[in-house]
Amino acid sequence: MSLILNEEQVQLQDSAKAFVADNWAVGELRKLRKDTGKGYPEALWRKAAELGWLAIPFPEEYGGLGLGFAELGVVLEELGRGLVVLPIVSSVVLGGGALRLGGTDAQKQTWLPKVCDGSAVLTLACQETSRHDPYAVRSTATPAGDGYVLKGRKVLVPDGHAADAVVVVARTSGAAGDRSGLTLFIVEPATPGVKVHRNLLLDSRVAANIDLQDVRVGADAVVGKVDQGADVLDQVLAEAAAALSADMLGGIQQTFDITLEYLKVREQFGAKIGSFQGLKHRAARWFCEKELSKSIVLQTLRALDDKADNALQLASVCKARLSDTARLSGKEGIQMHGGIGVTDEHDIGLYMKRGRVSEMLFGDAAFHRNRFAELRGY
Amino acid sequence: MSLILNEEQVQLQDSAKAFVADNWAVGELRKLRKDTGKGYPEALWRKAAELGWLAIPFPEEYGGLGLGFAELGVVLEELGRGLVVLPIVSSVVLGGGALRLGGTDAQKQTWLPKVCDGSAVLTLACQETSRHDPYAVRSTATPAGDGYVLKGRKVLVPDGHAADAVVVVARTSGAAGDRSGLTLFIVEPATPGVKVHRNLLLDSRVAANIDLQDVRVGADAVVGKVDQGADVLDQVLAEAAAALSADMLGGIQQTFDITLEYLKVREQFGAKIGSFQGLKHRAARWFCEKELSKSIVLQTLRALDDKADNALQLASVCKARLSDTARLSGKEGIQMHGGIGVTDEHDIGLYMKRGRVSEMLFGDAAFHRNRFAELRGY
Amino acid sequence: MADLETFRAEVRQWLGETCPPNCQGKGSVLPDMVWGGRRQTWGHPDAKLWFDRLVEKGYTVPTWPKDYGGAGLSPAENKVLQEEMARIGTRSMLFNFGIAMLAPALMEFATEEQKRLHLTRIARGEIRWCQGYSEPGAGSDLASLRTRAVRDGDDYVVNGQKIWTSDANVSDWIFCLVRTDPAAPKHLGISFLLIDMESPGISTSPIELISGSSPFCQTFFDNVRVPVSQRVHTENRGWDVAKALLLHERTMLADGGRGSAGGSARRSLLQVARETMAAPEGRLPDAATRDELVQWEMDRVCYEATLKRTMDAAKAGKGMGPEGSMFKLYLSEMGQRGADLRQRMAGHEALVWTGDDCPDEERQITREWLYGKASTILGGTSEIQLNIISKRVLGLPGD
Amino acid sequence: MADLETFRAEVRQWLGETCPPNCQGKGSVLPDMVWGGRRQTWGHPDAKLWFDRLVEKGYTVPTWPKDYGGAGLSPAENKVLQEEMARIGTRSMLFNFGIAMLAPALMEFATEEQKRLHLTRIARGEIRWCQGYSEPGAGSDLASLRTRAVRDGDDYVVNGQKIWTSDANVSDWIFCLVRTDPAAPKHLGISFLLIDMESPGISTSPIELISGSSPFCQTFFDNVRVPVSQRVHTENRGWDVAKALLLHERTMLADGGRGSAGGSARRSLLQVARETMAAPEGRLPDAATRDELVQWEMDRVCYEATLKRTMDAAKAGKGMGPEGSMFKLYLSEMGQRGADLRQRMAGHEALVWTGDDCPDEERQITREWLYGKASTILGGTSEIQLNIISKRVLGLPGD
Repeated sequence: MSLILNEEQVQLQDSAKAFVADNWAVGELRKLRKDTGKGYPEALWRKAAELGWLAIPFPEEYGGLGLGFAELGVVLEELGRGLVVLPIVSSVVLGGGALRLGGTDAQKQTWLPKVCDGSAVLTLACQETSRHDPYAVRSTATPAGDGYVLKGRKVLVPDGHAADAVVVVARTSGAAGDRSGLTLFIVEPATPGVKVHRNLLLDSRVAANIDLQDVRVGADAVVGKVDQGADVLDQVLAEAAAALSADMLGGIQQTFDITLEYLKVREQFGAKIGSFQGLKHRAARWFCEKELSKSIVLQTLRALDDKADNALQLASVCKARLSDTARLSGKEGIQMHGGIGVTDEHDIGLYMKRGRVSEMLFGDAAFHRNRFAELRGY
Repeated sequence: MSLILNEEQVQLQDSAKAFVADNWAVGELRKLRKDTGKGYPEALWRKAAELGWLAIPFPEEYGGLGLGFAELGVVLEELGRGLVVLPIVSSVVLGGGALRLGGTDAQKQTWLPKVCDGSAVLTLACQETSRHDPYAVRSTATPAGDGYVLKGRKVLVPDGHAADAVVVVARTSGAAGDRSGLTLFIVEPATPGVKVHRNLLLDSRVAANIDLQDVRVGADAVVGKVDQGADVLDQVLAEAAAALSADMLGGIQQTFDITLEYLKVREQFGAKIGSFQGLKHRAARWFCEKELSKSIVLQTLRALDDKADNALQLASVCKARLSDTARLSGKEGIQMHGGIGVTDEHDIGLYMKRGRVSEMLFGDAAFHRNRFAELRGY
Repeated sequence: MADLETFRAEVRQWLGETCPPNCQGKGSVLPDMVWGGRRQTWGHPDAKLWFDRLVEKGYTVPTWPKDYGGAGLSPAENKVLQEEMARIGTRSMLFNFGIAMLAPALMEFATEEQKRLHLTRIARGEIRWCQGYSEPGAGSDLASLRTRAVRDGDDYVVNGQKIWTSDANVSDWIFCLVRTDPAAPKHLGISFLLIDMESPGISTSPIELISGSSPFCQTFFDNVRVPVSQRVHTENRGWDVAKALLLHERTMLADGGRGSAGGSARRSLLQVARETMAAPEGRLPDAATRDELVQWEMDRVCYEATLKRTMDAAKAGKGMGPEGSMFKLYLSEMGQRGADLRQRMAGHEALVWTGDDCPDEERQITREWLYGKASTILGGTSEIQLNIISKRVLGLPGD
Repeated sequence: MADLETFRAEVRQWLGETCPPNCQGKGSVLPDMVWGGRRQTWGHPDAKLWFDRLVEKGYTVPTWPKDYGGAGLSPAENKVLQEEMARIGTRSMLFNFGIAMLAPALMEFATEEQKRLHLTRIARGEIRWCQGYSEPGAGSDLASLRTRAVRDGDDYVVNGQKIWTSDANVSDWIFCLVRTDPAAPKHLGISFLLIDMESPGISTSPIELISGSSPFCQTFFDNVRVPVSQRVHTENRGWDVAKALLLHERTMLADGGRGSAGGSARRSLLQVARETMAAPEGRLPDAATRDELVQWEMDRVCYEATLKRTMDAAKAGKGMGPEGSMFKLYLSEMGQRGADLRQRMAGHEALVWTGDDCPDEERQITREWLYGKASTILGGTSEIQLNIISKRVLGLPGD
């Protein structure tokens, strides 16, 4: 595999850049704070669907384009660079990904064409603990009649308030922390007993907490194998970590570019502040981290596409690195801007906030360092 | 307690500074590499004894001065600043300390006056694992007749080759890793079955590995209580960590001073290199770390003297901080010197080497961070 | 000593006679702090009554001279006063920028007439002051400020804009650096003015931060007339006053910083860790976070030891000079790291900005984390502190 | 393509006919590397025989023109040659400073006569070159060098001192930067000379490092006469040559660095961790060290991905420019961190310098850790790399 973009990918990148330039300004984000609906611009969602982006990683038989994460990453990077808010990771990677990997043909037929054309939004409800810990599931699914009864509480479900269906991780056996005993169910929010709490996150994206109070689902709601949901879950979360990393990479690059420009124009003490060696050396180190981040995103996306043996390891390296670099970028971006950087008026703070939320989603650096060591057997 | 030196301590500091200036040059260290004897300058040892330094922390009834670690620290800091090699920590703090804290009156009468006047050198043999881990003791002491038989292997015993007696930690019950079940014994190297291997360390201090092959000792060799040796051991190791930290502080300060001077005289690109902001900012941050290190050494030494409740916690904070700062100092000292810094001809490398050995002795930063959390109950 | 004991008896008697019982002990009606000024309000009339009695005795600023509204106490007497007030659980609540920063500068640089007027009004809590230093184009390089003051008869006419003026919208007066000689080298054309915020032509506008609304304002000057008698120190030598003031600011930030380093937060970092890791006792299960917590706690121990050492040295007669920069630098960065760790540990709840399902405390954690981003920038950036340390403490040559 | 297959057949035939069987496959008699030069020795006469045959065909430097001792192969042909040699497990062993650094500079700057002479001798392994750049007073600021070359008839007379000349004591010739015009601005008074180390007046002295003896030397010039014909490029324009050469050096360091990043050490960091923690399997018990190991392994994955990305970009026609500095910077620092972690993990045995009770491998770990301290200094300090990145890659203004 090659770690540079091929011709088709460069075209896709150009098209994504144009999409952002023509349809969005970072300032739109401030308006979303007052939105009480879906929390993303629905007109843009339709345009993204028209461009085929939501169909990228799905097989053609379900309305997909049969492309891969390398391509999806190109799009997500540009959207992240512009801080565009769209539920692509939620619907295409999390919910849609779980069905693609584990769904029955009927489930796929029902949902994937709608995911691909944007007429439905899916997502995944996994987290229950304070921080991401995918096997720490206490929500239960108890057999009842020819189906199951779900009970429990899910938190930080990305775009959970806007989803037409949610893939829920519940425990059919074992105890919290066990990898085995997990089962995935696809649940529509209209099902009696499902209660969705909408929360605006600090970066103006939206997530939901979801209460499951004796929610009855049929046996046909099971996605993948009973008790072995972790097989699908591990893969979906690795794909989500890599996809989100592409979004983070865009944000990091834009933060760097904005700041570098500021260093070249802002004057203090009669000189451009970018001429002070203290800031210069920090900018150079930040540049190196950004370049390393870019490389690992490109490599991980391609390893997932190639189904490489070490893809899960790479996904952890990738998310850990991007989380660290996002934190560094948020910190340096604001610090190098000085006072203006901490005002709401300036965009740099918006980038830091998006980076922060992404840092915590699907496992922060500490989580992925530990997971990497476990995957490596130490 | 006050964290500045009182009048007597200032006098002691002056006298220690004069001692180093009159009797020692850093270059002497290079000669010690070829020494095959005690590994330290015996004439200096006698002078240190004459000045009363070896008697500082012992009660007057055993020939001591009845002073504390605050005073001993003043001396050790100056010796560390000059890279003087003398077995003060080994004899006064480790071996002598174990007897002071846990010895019978007979043991104290036998050894402490000799420790105080320098006619005997003691030490402590604790470590068995690759890195410091004081409860990980597998060496055994088995009751036999009215005494014990010792079996095992001790490593990195400071000045173990020059010691007249060694306080040995052995296991009388429990398993490696247990805090209980440890017992301390005082053993003379001439005892049959004791085999001492002399190792020159990378900083030209000397430590020994000691094999104990069925070494028979009497019941009167027990120091402190059987099975409860950890009570004495914890305290001795905390005192040793703090005392060594004082030595490290001296080395850190001298490394900083030498480097600061170099920044002020070395020219490159037509300017003093100390005028480059990249180096300036690093020097300023290093200065802060040095100041914090100094404060925690002063506080810890006084907390030990005051028998403060949190003295063991502070000792861990102290050794962790000094280990980190020593590493930083070694790194920045050499890097800021450039090429000359990596030559054996320049003293800066000798400081880095001493700092490195001290970093690893009695627990490195990682060890003490973990220990601090354990002492704090988390 | 006998004198002190007499003084103690007097104080005790006075307190017994004048301090209302509901201004003593737990559950007293006293506010935490009195900022003073025309807008001061009182939760309970007895609090005001007690404050007025303190003012009358000069006990809001006990060590200031009587001529300037103080009580002229020696440090030893003041210690007795504080002990006696503490004994019955009462206090002299006044605290503001006027006392902490402007007053020391006035003591050093103002005319006798200015001192009598302004120090007395500060002591009596009549005036709340704010500080007009930074400008949009003059942040770290404060001396490049461009707010102009042009002499016109007995007045200066001031035009320009200040930024980061804390509480400008609720303050009565502002102390300001203005440029009086644009032709001089930048440090030598600045004057220090005291300006009534009710002067025609002044307006303020609050600044919205990344953490939400804030005490900071922009302050605009549009042909504001300021009598020359309100200039402190020589014309064009205002930078001398500014330097003294900045030193007080850093000392104050270093001194009072325990709060921002996380100490005053409702739950300690360890408590947050225990709750969010669902580990009420024993070893914390997340090893990396545990290690980070240890490092933070250790840093704080070392920082506080350094603060104590400096205070001990000060007691022994060595004042704090440019090392103040070290405290400002270290404290603000440690505070940021603590806030960052806290917010990360708090997890999903601390990612929520608004929502029906989010505890207030977690939202507070996030706002503190964001607000803390300003701590390494305002009051002199970390880079400026590093410059000061390397130049003034280490004696390294200029660029 | 047909041509290439013809060429492959020829090569295969030639190898079959000329390469001694004991110079093929595992356990061959070939040395790892041939540095060349007058002092070259051969473990086995067949190795020398095979080397001579390679030289004869120009296969020590296959892509160089035939006129300069190469075989004039295209890159595609060279790939075939390398594949065919790899197939039978043999190689063209020559590697040295002459090939890697001097030759590209000669190709660009030397006269035809100089190229024919010196490139051919490099290609034939007859001359081992060392590099005379740094001086005690000219490290990072290389252009401030003071070694003087004064014109005297057809010679220069050279006086001065070079430092960090690797292997000067075993090399045949040295390429040197010398000052020919002390009055000119510092970059414009330097010339580039080729000097025979056997010239009267040259002496060398090895440098002892903190890690012990080293390949580095000081080299002294005492009235050394160098014919003007041995100057490369215009007088006083030697800095052009030096710049080109430094770029090659950084590229080479970035390229070949896997070793110093810890990859070539006998045991991986994980193996050292397992052994020293007595944890042959399962989770490593020391959480902090485990976390440090993870971070190092992750950094290395990211570094290698970046190297691969750059190589992929180069293949697509984008050469490596000043980003080479990023690789030098990152690799040297990562190598140091790895060596530091390794030495700490190795524990007490790695603290021993000499003793009857200390395994060789641990002593090696310590020496590598110490030697690694030079990696962020020699070949351009990390600070210089940061300057280059900020200036040439980021376009930030000069000081």
